[in-house]
Amino acid sequence: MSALSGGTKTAEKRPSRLRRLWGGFSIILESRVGTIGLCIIVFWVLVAIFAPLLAPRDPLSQDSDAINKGSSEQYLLGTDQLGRDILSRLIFGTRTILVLAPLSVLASVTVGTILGLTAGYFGGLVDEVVMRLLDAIMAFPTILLYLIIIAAIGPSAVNVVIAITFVGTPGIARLVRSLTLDIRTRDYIRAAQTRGEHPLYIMFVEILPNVRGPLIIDALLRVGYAIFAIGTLGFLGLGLPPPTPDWGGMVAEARKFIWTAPLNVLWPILAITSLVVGLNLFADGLREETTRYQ
Amino acid sequence: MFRFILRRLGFMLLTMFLVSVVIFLVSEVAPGDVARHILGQFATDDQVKLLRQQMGLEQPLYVRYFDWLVGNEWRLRNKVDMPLVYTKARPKDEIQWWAEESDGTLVQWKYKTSSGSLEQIRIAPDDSREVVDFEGWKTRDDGSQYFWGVDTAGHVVLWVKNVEGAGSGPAAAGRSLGTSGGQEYYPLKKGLLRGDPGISLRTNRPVGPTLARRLRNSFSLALIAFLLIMPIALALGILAGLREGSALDRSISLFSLITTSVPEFASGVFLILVLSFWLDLLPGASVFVDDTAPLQQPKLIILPVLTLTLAEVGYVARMTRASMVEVMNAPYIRTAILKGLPYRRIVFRHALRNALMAPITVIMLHVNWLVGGIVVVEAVFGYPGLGLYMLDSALFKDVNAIEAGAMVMVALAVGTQLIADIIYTFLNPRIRFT
Amino acid sequence: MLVKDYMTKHPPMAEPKMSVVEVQRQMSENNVRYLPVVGDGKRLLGLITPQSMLIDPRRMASLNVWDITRLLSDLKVKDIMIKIRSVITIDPDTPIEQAAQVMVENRVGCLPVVQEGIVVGVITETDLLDHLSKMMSGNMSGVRVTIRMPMIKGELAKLVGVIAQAGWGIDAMGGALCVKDAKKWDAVVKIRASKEEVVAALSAISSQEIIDVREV
Amino acid sequence: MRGPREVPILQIEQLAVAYATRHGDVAAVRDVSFEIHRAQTFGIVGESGCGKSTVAFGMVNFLGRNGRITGGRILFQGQDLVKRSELELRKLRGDRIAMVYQDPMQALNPAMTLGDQMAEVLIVHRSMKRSAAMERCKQMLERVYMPDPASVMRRYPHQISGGQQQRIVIAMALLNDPALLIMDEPTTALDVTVEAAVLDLINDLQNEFDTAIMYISHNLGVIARVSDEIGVMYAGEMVERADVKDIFARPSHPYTLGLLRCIPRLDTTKRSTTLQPIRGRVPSPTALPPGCIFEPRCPFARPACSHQPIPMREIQPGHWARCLYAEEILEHKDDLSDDMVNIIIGVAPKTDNGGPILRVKEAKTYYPVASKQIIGGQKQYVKAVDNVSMEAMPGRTLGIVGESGCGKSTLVKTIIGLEKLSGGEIEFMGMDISTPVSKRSEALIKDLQMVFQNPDSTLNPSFSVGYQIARPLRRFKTVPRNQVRDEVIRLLNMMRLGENYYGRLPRQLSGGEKQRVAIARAIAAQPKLVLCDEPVSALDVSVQAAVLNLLLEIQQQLGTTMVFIAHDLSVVRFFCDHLAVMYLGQIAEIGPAEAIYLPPYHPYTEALLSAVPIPDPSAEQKHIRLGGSVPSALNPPTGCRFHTRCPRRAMLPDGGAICEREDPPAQFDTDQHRIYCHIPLEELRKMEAVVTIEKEGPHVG
Repeated sequence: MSALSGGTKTAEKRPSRLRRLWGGFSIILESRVGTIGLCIIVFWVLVAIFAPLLAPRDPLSQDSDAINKGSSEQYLLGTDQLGRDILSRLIFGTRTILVLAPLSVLASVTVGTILGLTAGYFGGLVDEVVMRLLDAIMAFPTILLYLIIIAAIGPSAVNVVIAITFVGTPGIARLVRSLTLDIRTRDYIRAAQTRGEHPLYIMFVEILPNVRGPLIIDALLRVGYAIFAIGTLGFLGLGLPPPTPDWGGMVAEARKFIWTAPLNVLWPILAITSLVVGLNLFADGLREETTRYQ
Repeated sequence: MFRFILRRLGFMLLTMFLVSVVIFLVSEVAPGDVARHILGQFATDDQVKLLRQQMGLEQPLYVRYFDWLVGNEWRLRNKVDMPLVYTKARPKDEIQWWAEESDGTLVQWKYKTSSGSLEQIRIAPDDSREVVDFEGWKTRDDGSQYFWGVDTAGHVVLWVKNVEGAGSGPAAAGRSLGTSGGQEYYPLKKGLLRGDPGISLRTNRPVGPTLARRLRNSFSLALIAFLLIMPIALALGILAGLREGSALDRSISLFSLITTSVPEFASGVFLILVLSFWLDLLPGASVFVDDTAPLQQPKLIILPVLTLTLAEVGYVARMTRASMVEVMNAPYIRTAILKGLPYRRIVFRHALRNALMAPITVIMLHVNWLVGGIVVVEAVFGYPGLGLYMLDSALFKDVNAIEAGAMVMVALAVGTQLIADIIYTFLNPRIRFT
Repeated sequence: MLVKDYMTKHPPMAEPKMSVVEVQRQMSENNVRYLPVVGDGKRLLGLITPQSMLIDPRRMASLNVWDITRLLSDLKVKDIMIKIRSVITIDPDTPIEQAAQVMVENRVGCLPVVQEGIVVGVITETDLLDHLSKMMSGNMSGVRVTIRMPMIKGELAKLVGVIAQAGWGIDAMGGALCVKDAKKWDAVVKIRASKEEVVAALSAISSQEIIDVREV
Repeated sequence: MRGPREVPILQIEQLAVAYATRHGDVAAVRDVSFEIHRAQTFGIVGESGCGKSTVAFGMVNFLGRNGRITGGRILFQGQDLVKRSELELRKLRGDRIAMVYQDPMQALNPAMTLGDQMAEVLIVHRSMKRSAAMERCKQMLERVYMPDPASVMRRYPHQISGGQQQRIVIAMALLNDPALLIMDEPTTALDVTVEAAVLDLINDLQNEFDTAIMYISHNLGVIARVSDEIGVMYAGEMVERADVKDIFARPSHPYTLGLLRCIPRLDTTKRSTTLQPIRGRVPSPTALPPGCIFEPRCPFARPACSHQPIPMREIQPGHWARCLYAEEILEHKDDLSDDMVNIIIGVAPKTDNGGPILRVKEAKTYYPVASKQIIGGQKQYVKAVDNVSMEAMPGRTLGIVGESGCGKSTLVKTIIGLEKLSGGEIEFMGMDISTPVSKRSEALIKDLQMVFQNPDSTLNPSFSVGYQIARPLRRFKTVPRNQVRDEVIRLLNMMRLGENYYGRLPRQLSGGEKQRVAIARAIAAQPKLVLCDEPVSALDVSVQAAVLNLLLEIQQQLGTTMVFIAHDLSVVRFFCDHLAVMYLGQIAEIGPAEAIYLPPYHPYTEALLSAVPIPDPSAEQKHIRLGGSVPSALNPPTGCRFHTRCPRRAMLPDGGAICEREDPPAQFDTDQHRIYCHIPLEELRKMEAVVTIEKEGPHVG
């Protein structure tokens, strides 16, 4: 019980919403790891936003006499097997990734939270049923699940999001359920119950805000996994239908021509890795700060 | 304890049943038609229809599922009113469906398109084989003659005398349409629960044997990777956890962070690029000449194992480190320090056991991921494992293969979860399962 | 009346690697004259006594003042302590008078109290003297009478009988063979009563003679 | 008991400890000096956050990664520990210096048998063989009165009770016969009867082993019972140090005086005295006042106090204080501090108008427990509350007291509707409330509210104080929409919290402030009955007094009836009009507060009263200790549930065989005072009082 914990801050007026947001950010900026992660993410987001300006060429235009060429001043990173400029495909590829991944994570977070809250709060039969359902999905190797879903509903952007949501939901539901089980025993929940509050109010007004912290950190990691999934599906030919620029697909195609144009495969790999590393660093920084902040 | 295992096994069967139903439904809903897939774009519609009938796809869904699960030869027996048997007629023959006469001779029928009549293939118990014209037509009340029999392709077929069948079409994948001419076809199955997962729609050969071989390959790959990953990851995690905050800890954390951030296919391709293309040390793809390939040429396995290890070590190491850090700050470690115990004794006798509790259970769960994760690695290296088999079947919508594979995977997954829980009870004296 | 009741438990201790200068400062600061030297787990290795602090000049290489200070400053406890084999120790369960006997015979001022090689305390002259004064309730006031009686059974009973009849309590009692006359036995008794009454009561016993009476 | 003036085991001179944080070094402990001699106990008392644990851990230099000793000397048996190397310190720890902490459950390794953990100390320090070490441990366990030591050594920590765990930890500490034993709140987590037994054990172990003990606690009663000399710490500094009798008879530092005044005592009731809380808050170590650290909260403060830091000075031989006007403090230590003058509460009980507001008849709350057999096997029940009957009079306070596991919290949860009632019935204002809260009518819910124990979890961390108090107002529409904010501010002022608390988040409040907000939230809807489930037991003593006075004020102004749950008998004595003593789900004794504290007693009440530590060494107290531990509520003992531990069974013919057979009848001492015991009432009346009730004493009135 070090003396530190005893002291209480002098009670000042509660900061306005903006300052509180900045306060949140300032915590993250204090952890080196978190800042690096944030910078990488911001870099890729900017690339996605300004893609049309940055990309030297239309990602889909094919230049028949520059197939699998190495880097030249015309095509900075060289061309792929259909003569398309790799750099611009990479730049536009960020759009697909940075739209689909967060979207699917958002979807699985919403579904997962609802499931987790109901299972955690009501317990008993509801909890058992939901858990068994989630276990069944979790029991399935993730890749196989993707295969079956995509095979069933065909490859398309929407279906990829649906597949990733379907796979991501159990993890989030489990996390939310365990947090709810813990919060449910707290006195302020009992106080709400003694006021006869409606269970839905208790779940979504009293419990949900306290679940946010760990949920955000986990969501960040899941965006990383979602990027993996999009890449892997692309790689297995189940992802987005060609010609949409997609990093996973680029790796798959470039692999076939590894002998003639080895570097083509390198760029998408570096792109994916850097983005996911950024996300993980940011999540780690956030987790370190929140634990020390309590 | 026993009661707990019973409950978990019950749960496993339930999950497998659930999954099998889901797969059947999903493949039913899926666009695209398997028969069309097999025959390609050039087959005429009625040829496709005939093939669908031959594969039994015309039957309603629940019948097909039921056949797949339990088999249908006991039901179709009364059509042929002879016992149907799934055996090897002669020792070196392939396993086929036969009707068995009372004296043990195995009988099959064949439709001769030229004469529109049936001939019978008879194999007596003394293994003598003869082909005889068959005249046992039955007549219906409207005068037409029909006969229910077993054809050479394992169907129960209704032949009608002098009525032209749907004709033949291009043979595809070992399936000759020539023996058609039957009006109704029912493919014979023994059913999963009685050991026969059915015929692969893609290769038209029983799923069982190929699945077993592929499983063995995948299993050996997963096992080697597992035996490689766990010790390294645990050691790294513990080292980082003990030296929390030191340079060693930061470098290990960074390494594991990077390796977990690289998707398997990316790291796989990257390794091919570096090791086999630039440095030319290892074969790019692991092409198996024959079944025993992995043992003779270990070089084939090195790259896939390395990819799997890279992807997995980081994750387990980070988790072990977190658990180790948490344990090292626990109050009972403080007691151990204040009891004046030497550092080594504190780490090995007090900290390790508690620290490994969490990772051990998650590692077992990872066996499940390992089996799934291999799909990608196998795809990258063309390694003929269960994963690749599942991938191809899924792409080809080969229901029987996907079902069989899924059953194995689910059994493996739930099995490992069960083992994980049992290990946990031994490690953690506080948990006693009711 | 065992050693373990009167010994000093948890005495200050020294370690072999400590410097003599440091130990000397502590002994003077806390006016402690004996320091058992212990290794790990309070295992007895030696004893430091006032004599062991007197360093024999012959051991000095030269009497040059700088050499002496240098030598003294890096002199370690293990160089000057009495080694374990020549240290006399005692078991906590021995009666206290036996401890006194051992001290007198070996002319030592301190006995480390050791159980299975582990130091559990130390007993020194001061402890014994403290015990003696308590035996004779030195710190309590009252009449102190010394009576000499022949070495015959029943004499002491007579003395105690008289005191009991008078209704007095005996605060302390000690006895020893008379130094001058082997056949006689001296008893010292402390009673809380007036001096005259005591003298009157005790002089009534014919065979016994009051050697000394005083108010304490 | 102390030998002649010789080397003290431990001598601390101007110890200073600091923690390196992001905002630079924070001095957690400054200028602490004291001595401990052989076989002597030095008690350090102080509220949470005053640095007493830092001093304890400073001894063995276990200050975590960012803590270090920045000044002063620690002489252990004459040698300074501050300069010792980590290896030398490691050899001392566990051999010559041993430590025991607050939560025994945490201090034992969950995955190792108790025997291994104990023997380890001997194996490492004495390099004993395992068998010899195990034998030594068994003897030590017998020494600490542990039943069946052999089997206990084979068990795991979670398989034994809290009291037994603490005995194991103490035995483990004494295995190597250490010269110094540091105990950091060893009995705080234990029940009062178990605590009393452990404190006795510590005393007689000290006599045998002559160990010097540094005893740390926030409970003045425990310190008074166990220590020879006391040091009072406040915000990182030792403000007073003296012999135990001296400090209670002549407290000469305002903070010590304040502490003594705000503790309810067994021998005083709310009619005869008032609790005087210390105003203000403990300063945070990063923002210390310039002069005397207690100056901002000191009723006797004078300008000179805030100029420069005050040194410790010896006002009498052996009595040190850190105050310029210590001598003056002594004279008028009895008169009231100014801001308390206007609230002489001593409320006279109102006349009983009408029947009880709450009536509980043979209430039963059972928890089903899965039976061990695989299939079938009759359902087993934990009989948490078994056949309890009681009433609460309007405008008065009914106290329910008992040790952990006696079912008092379950009873309250059943009344409020969070737990299902398995039998009997409960009436509130004439209406039946045996149904769970979700099925009760709005009106009933509005009139029955609850205050919870743990201040940290009673408020939702994500909402502002204002919102949480306003919620019941909006929910029950007690105030029209537009006046909600004014009503909340009125409630805040009533709780002596300013208007600027409206926007604050719970994490910016201290424990006491959080509890006041919780009370404001509970009374917002003007309920008729408020159930308080140990509202003050998690708070520091000075804050506790403020909250108790607040509750009394509310009862006086709003006339709300209260049911007050607690395990601390002196708090309940101070606060309640009627009192029920519960044991293992049943009521042992119920009646007006005065009747409970005077004979005739139920034997359990007697044992409870004799175990309560009184913060005054001169108070005489009967010495009754209960053997064994609380039986499980799964299969409670037959007949009278207390017969397995009752010290008074000898008073009955044939050794109280009847106690095992029949349930004890209710014997009526007066129409309101019932005792459930087989011992005839006349015998019970003959017992002398456990505590001599001082009429005058150092307190006013």
